[in-house]
Amino acid sequence: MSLLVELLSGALLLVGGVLCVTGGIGLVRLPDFFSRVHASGLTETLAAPLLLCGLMLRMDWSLDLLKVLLILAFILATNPTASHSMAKAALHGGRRPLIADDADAAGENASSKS
Amino acid sequence: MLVAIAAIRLRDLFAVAMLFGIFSFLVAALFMDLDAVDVAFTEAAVGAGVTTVLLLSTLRLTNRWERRPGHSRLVPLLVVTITGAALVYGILDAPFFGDPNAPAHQHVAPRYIEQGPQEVGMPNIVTAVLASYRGYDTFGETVVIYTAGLAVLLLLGIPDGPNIRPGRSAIGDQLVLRVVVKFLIPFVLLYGLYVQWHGDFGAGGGFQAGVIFATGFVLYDLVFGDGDARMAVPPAWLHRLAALGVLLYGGVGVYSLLAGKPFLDYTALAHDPVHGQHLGVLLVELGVGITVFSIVLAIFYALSGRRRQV
Amino acid sequence: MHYLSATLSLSLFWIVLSGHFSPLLLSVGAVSVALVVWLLWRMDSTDRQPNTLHPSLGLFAYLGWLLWEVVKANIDLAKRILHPSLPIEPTWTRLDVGLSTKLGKTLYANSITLTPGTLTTDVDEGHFMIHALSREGIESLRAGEMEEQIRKLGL
Amino acid sequence: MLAAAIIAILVTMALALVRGFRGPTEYDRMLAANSFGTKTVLLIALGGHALSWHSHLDVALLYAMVNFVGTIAVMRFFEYCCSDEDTVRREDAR
Repeated sequence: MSLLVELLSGALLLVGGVLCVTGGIGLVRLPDFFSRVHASGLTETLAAPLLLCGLMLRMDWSLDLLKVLLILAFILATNPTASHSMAKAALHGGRRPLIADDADAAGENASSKS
Repeated sequence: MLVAIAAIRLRDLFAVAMLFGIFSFLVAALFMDLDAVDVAFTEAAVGAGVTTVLLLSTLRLTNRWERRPGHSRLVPLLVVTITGAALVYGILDAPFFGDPNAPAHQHVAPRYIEQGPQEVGMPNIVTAVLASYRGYDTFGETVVIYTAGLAVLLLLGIPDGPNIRPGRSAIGDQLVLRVVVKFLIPFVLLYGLYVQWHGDFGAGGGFQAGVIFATGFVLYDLVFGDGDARMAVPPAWLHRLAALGVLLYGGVGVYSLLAGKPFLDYTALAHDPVHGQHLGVLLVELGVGITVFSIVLAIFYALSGRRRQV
Repeated sequence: MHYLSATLSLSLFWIVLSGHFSPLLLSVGAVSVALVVWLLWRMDSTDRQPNTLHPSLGLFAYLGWLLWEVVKANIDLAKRILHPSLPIEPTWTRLDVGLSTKLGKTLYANSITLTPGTLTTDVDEGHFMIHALSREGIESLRAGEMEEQIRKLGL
Repeated sequence: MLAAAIIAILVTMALALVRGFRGPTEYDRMLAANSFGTKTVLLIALGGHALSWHSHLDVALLYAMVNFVGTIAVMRFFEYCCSDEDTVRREDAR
């Protein structure tokens, strides 16, 4: 039983870690701000729960487990809000998303990047 | 590593206001690496929290000021960068930078010293570390009185002061933010109170609690606008609360004096010395918490009021 | 009613945080909760936007459903990011939304953002602006299953 | 596995830092900072468990709050103040 839990938590942590790094890579790789928000969301929506669940499986039974859940709930409640607000602020500040097959926007983005 | 971070920090001070957020987290991560002491983390966390929020509200000021020359003289951008950087540098050294940070820094340093006895005591008996609180008490006293002095200085030193500005500020379009923040604020506030009362069980205490509690209202102010925040918690309260906190602290001391014990000897508070210690610590922490909360929020109000005036 | 559920959830929050059940701490907790609720009342009376989200079974069911969606979307997005040629086609479109309450709209907007690959950039009267990394993402939103789920919650 | 996960978080933090320094817009930095903050929360939660500090979860929770407040503060600050001039000046400085 404990071996099973160990394995399960190991798997969760591993997958979570991989996803986390994937999100990080996305954060660097994706072309414009709006798509990067998605990458950041990736690390936060699935990686965080997986990692925290993996952690919970390793912990002894106590109220601390619920605290981990609280942290998770807090992350899940705040992150989309923050992402949304940032996207909105970016729009407000005059940024426009880069849209597929839109050469002008791409050119604009490239010039602002240099 | 520390040097590298310091270097980065310097560069960013001039370049990107934004990265301050990252720095506080980075510093915290560093604390995690360097110090294996949980209490120190809370200190770092709170330090990071206060400094971030206050720095940002300060930066609103500095940035305004930085922008003005950029607008009025349309000199080449490079020159603007240099003057802007110079301005920021000058402002950062000037009282405006020092003021809001002073309480934070002044606090963090002594508290580290206080932690010495605390850490010695904690591993032994977690619930009642009262004997080791003795050194803490005398130190805590000086810290609070110092804070009070600073507070008076600050409130008088900021001419604009936190005055009530009725009416709402015009940031009403962020529906999602409003709803979520409204939902979260009670929890932030309660968390602050939790930290307040559990100072002697784990990481935490009056200072952190005050800061977190103030953070809740800062959040409210940020999302709902200065007007609403000032209606919910009028600045006039803060003056009184700050005084009340110090009075509470002093009152405990005076009470023990009256009871024929040395100043701030908590054993005077109850028949059972251990119980008295406990009660004393709680009361004193409450005093610290109230004072810190009102001062942090007052500073924030003062800064945001000033920002709107400029 | 609103304050009752706030009090209950805050008390629960306190107990989870505290983990101590001595009379002193419990009474202090009660005082703290009361203080926070009072402050909440003050805020409500200034901004006149009380929250009315009550934890219910339906809400948890919805969250479970949402979690599954998030997992699926995550896997999709992770594949796209790790794929050498980065097969994304960002789109930015309007999505008509029939939900009328503030809370419903907030929940919907946040659910959309929470699902990787779609991002709510603006919330307006009758529509959202959605930025999506792939056409499938926006198509599935158009299908309206998520909105239907939220509507079932009575928002 | 815990160690692997912590390393993964650290790598992600580094990547977020890269994005934070590269910009190009302040919104990217904001996003990077937010992402970084979340990673810090995870790091404290996991690392704290690995090194068995007590009450690390409180700290992590506090960080989650501070992170959110910080992001909002930064956003408010940029939303109505400076967007383009600032970027231009910064690009110029580089």
